[in-house]
Amino acid sequence: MTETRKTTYREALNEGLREALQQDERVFLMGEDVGHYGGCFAVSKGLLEEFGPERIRDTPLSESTFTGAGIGAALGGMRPIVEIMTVNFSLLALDQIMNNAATYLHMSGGLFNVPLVIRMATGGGKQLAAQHSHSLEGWYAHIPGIKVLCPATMEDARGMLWPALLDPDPVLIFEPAVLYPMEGTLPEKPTPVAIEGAKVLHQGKDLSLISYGSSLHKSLAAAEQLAGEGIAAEVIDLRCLRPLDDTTIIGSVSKTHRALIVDEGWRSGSLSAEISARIMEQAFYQLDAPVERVCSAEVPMPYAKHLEEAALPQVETIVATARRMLNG
Amino acid sequence: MTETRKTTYREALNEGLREALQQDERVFLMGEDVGHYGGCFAVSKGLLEEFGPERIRDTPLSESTFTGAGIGAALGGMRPIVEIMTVNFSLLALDQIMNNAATYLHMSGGLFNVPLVIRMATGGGKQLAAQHSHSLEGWYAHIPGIKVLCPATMEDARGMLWPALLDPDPVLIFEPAVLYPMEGTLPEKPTPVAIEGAKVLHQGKDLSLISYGSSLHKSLAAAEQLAGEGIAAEVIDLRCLRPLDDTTIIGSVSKTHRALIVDEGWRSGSLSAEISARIMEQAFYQLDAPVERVCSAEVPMPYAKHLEEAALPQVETIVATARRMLNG
Amino acid sequence: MSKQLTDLEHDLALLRQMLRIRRFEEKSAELYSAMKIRGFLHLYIGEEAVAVGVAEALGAEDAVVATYREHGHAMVRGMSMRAIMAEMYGKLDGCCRGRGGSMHLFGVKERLYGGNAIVGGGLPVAVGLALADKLQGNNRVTCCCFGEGAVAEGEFHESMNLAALWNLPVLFACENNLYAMGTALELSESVTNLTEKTAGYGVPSAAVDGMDVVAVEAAAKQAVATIRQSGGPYFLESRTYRFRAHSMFDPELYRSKDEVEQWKQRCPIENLKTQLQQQGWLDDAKWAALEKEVADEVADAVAFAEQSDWEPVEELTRFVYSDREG
Amino acid sequence: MSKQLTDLEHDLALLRQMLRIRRFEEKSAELYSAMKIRGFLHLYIGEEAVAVGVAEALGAEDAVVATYREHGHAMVRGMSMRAIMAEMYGKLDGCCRGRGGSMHLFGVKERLYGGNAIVGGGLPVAVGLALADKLQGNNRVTCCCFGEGAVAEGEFHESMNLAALWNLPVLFACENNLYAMGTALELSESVTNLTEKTAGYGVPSAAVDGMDVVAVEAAAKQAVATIRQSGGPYFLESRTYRFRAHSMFDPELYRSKDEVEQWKQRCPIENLKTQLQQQGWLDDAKWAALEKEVADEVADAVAFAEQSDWEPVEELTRFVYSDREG
Ligand SMILES: Cc1ncc(C[n+]2csc(CCOP(=O)(O)OP(=O)(O)O)c2C)c(N)n1
Ligand SMILES: Cc1ncc(C[n+]2csc(CCOP(=O)(O)OP(=O)(O)O)c2C)c(N)n1
Ligand SMILES: [Mg+2]
Ligand SMILES: [Mg+2]
Repeated sequence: MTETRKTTYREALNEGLREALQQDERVFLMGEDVGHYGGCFAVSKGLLEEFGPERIRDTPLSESTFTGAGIGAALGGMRPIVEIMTVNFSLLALDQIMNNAATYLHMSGGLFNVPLVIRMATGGGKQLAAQHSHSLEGWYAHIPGIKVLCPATMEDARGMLWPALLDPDPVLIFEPAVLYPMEGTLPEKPTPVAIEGAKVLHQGKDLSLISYGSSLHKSLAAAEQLAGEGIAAEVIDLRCLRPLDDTTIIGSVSKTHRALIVDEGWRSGSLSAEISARIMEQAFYQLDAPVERVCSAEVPMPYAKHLEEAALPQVETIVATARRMLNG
Repeated sequence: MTETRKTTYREALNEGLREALQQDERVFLMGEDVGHYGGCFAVSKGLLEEFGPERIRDTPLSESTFTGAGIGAALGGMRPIVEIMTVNFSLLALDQIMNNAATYLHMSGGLFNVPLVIRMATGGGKQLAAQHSHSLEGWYAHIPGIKVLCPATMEDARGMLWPALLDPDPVLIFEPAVLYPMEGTLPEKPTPVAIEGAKVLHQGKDLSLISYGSSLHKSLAAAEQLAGEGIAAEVIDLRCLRPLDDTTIIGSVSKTHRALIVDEGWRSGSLSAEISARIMEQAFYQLDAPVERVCSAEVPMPYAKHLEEAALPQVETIVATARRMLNG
Repeated sequence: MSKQLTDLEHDLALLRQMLRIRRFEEKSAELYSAMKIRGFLHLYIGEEAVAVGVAEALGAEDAVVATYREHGHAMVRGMSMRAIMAEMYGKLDGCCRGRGGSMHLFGVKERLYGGNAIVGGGLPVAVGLALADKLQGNNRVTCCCFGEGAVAEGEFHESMNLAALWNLPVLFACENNLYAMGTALELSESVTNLTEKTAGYGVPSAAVDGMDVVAVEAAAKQAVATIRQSGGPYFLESRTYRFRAHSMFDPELYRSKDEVEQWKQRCPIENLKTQLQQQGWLDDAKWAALEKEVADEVADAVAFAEQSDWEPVEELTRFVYSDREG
Repeated sequence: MSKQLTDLEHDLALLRQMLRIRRFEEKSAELYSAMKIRGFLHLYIGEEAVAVGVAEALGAEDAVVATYREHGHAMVRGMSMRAIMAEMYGKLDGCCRGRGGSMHLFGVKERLYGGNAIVGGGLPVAVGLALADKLQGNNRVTCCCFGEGAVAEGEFHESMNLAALWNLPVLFACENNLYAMGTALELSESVTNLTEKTAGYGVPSAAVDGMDVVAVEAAAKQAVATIRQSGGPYFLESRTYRFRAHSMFDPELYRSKDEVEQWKQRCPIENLKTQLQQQGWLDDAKWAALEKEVADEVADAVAFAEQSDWEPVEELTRFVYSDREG
């Protein structure tokens, strides 16, 4: 058996960064407060001391330009990791991400690929209100030319960065901010992780709970509760939001004949809609009931705790919806 | 009978602008080249001469700031119309649109609404390649706090602006660039137009073609072709992409039992996914076949004509898909 | 030269305002630890002279756009401690019904347009408010407060240019506290003298000791007078320092305790207090009375916030769109 | 002072390059009307001295990031007319297999990183290329060409600051042709002397007559020498003019025919040609031979483009992601 040890999601990310910086001289990290501050959410803590200011670069507050500089540095032979503090600020860099990073390879007819990794914190649950709490990773998954990852487990938190850096094309990694303090175990030795494919984390025959990120943990909790009621839910961690793993999704739904998607994005136009549409297209005749969705309320996130909780997907809502789907 | 006259989609928009500027002193237009150039796509032609440089304001190339200035001017009592030349450039202003325009009312607990209208050209079909051809209106429709319109007819081109200006909240109007030269007729006297609700433009019992913008015209052409084959397609113009008109959509699908959504957005995560998901949720038991989608290929738009055509929804694809849906 | 009586009374008023901010925020920090306040909480402690001084140059008709570090700005605009504290509690009687929290204070009669938590995000909005005034013939000023970190954002550049190009009455009030979170000014700007930034836009500028409220007031009045006369923008840099961490999650690895201590010697409240004492205008009793008054006001605000109701959950999606027609 | 033989031969080479661009673009305009080329087509006619002069200062190892008005830049970097023309035809033998078109020319051996059609969008990319060089210890320069309209974009400001702050070898080559589409410089910048913009970043700058290729070359060489010595950025403004419309859809309402005519008097090609003629270095026969050579090259490029194949439609979604591993 492999040795394991206790750690946190935050430390797992930190380890992933450290390993990448050790393994490849071309790798460097840049973003706001990644260095002297110790990382906005302490993810990059200690790296400045270990790798120095050339490779751990504090940037000015210039999201568009340091993201674009990441693109340029990638074109120039480096393997940059650009950190954008929070997904809301990435809107300032969206021109560079969509109009440049995602299009260079295609516009140039295959001449110039952009091996860039962009990481950012995402999601609500910390009472940070309407300018710091959105879950836009599913929205980003609309853009061809980029890949979109969302690690929800310790293994993925540590392991996804390296293959993302090996990928010849831009990869966006979204880290749900509420998961940073999450505790768990990791094998002592890093095990390779793929950056494609969903994973079935919990088997079940009655209903597929399809989820990712922080909602995954709510789905797992819901599955446990449902198990107590005699309902066997299968829980899928999407992991990779673009491209989506249709095989795993459709395979599960073909077995359970019922699907509930849990997605922290605002409901309309969220990733959950795409998954529902794909199930419609690929497994319509397998369904015993319409696919349903538990998403965030369509509201810029309110600050007050009770309102924020009401806005976000919660275990009770997942359980109640699943129960209704089976019994009703 | 009301008098009608021939005009173009472009002129209809121009008329709508002129009428709004005449009716309300607080209305002004600002954006790149709206004045001296005569409007990038000639939509604002002649307005500078008529209303002067205070109300027809050429801006520097500063998308983020002139959009944000529109927000501020709206807060300050004006009724600004901000023109962003092309949807791709709006990415530079997305921070202002999502983090400010869409959130002010909520963050302030209802104190400050933002009566702002933002117009922009959208879509492919003009061989403008990967940085000028995207159809992001469906993507924008994900954002709570804004309304999203897409006029596809002469009436809407002329009529949607005024109610959008009367709306207390930010309204985004997307103008498919390929439609500017489209010819049609308009009643001499402007008739009031609502900025909510979809419209059934063509009745049919066999299949619902749900569409908007430039794809609407392709859907209408497809319906005509299908009629020749004995298939009666109902064609819906969504008109308003946020909020969506579930009643009309579900009503039609409940009648036809089959739905095909035609949407120029990139397939994954497009508005078509949301519509499919809603039909799944609200009309699953009415469906005789899975809902299908004809969308753009997931590719940054190529320049070459044959490739661009292959990337965009086309009448033949709509017809073929509809046919397949009906014949098995 | 001995000051006039009215001047000294005025100084006392400034001192009082600064003390109100200080004590209110000290209490807020406590309440954060007690988990009554959550989310991000950014304290203005050490920087009070800036908001207080600048506010003196503005009238009730003028507008203010501030950042997430804006409790002080809300107060000097006349917002009650009650409304702010209740907001930070997330309560219905908060200025934004609990939807905004510490980073998003808004007020209609205060003409406070946020509380904006996107660095630089308030600059274009301020330009637009000034544009509205210009188009409507209002003789008003819009004051945009922002940290020196925001100077690196593209929106700073675009906003300076647009305000200058269109000659709009914006007071760009830069609060240079030397750090943007943990990033020192030298790590974010190639030219660290910020007043040199404005030549490229033709915008007049000045820098002032942001630890001296009287100096800030004078500089701000000068700035606003220039704006009212020219109709155009002005850039005022107040050189200041935050005594506390950036927010409640900051281990402060990026600066030395010594540096912080040295700046604390320049505490705007202590300094003005000492001056007034030396001039014989403030004795211990008067000071104690002032402290008492402020402490009472803070206590009252806390009590108010404690008692206030929560917005019913059913109202969650209210204020996504307006209830009424425009 | 009479010039050296080599200088004159060099001038002749410059003239030839400018003529190649001119004739190529004249043909392109024709082909646009003939609907062989579609989309947006932005001609560089009138501005040839800028790209040609700047290119002389760069080596093959240096990189260039250009805009949508970049046929000339591609040519001076050594891209064949064939590859460019085929690209504008949308053909497989185009430099980007027909996927980019006129606005998106790329070349690996030319180190041409676009052809960027987002105004200002290439600036951060250029900064990043220079950063890569610095981190890898390469002694290379990245030249970013952009119009004066881009100066208003936030990315200009951010990029200037970052390049200066990190001391990166970027040549900011501003092509000031006085208009951004139909927006005159006075309508877009509060300070129209663009070299004054750079003081706020501590970036050295110079302006040069962009209608004089020899002057541009000298200024660019000076700029690049400064960059190679300091390791840091430089801002060079070339004052020029486009003789044609902004694109093929421009009624040119925003400027007078007179103004255009006056600038045409300063045609960089005519002027150098006249000079060389006066100096006795260019006779009619030589000029005719040059014209013929260029005309042949253009005709060859058109023939090549005509004959080239189309990318099979089945390849539509290729190059959205790489075929290979990184
Ligand atoms: C666009 C954006 N990027 C990053 C952040 C995260 N952030 C919040 S405050 C801050 C520092 C800002 O510093 P400064 O402008 O100097 O203001 P100060 O906090 O010192 O008052 C940062 C980086 C943000 N809120 N918005
Ligand atoms: C961000 C962005 N906004 C607007 C446009 C539309 N546009 C294309 S070229 C142009 C004018 C740019 O002028 P300038 O930078 O001076 O370059 P020039 O065309 O004169 O060479 C505009 C507004 C664009 N391509 N990108
Ligand atoms: Mg600061
Ligand atoms: Mg120009």
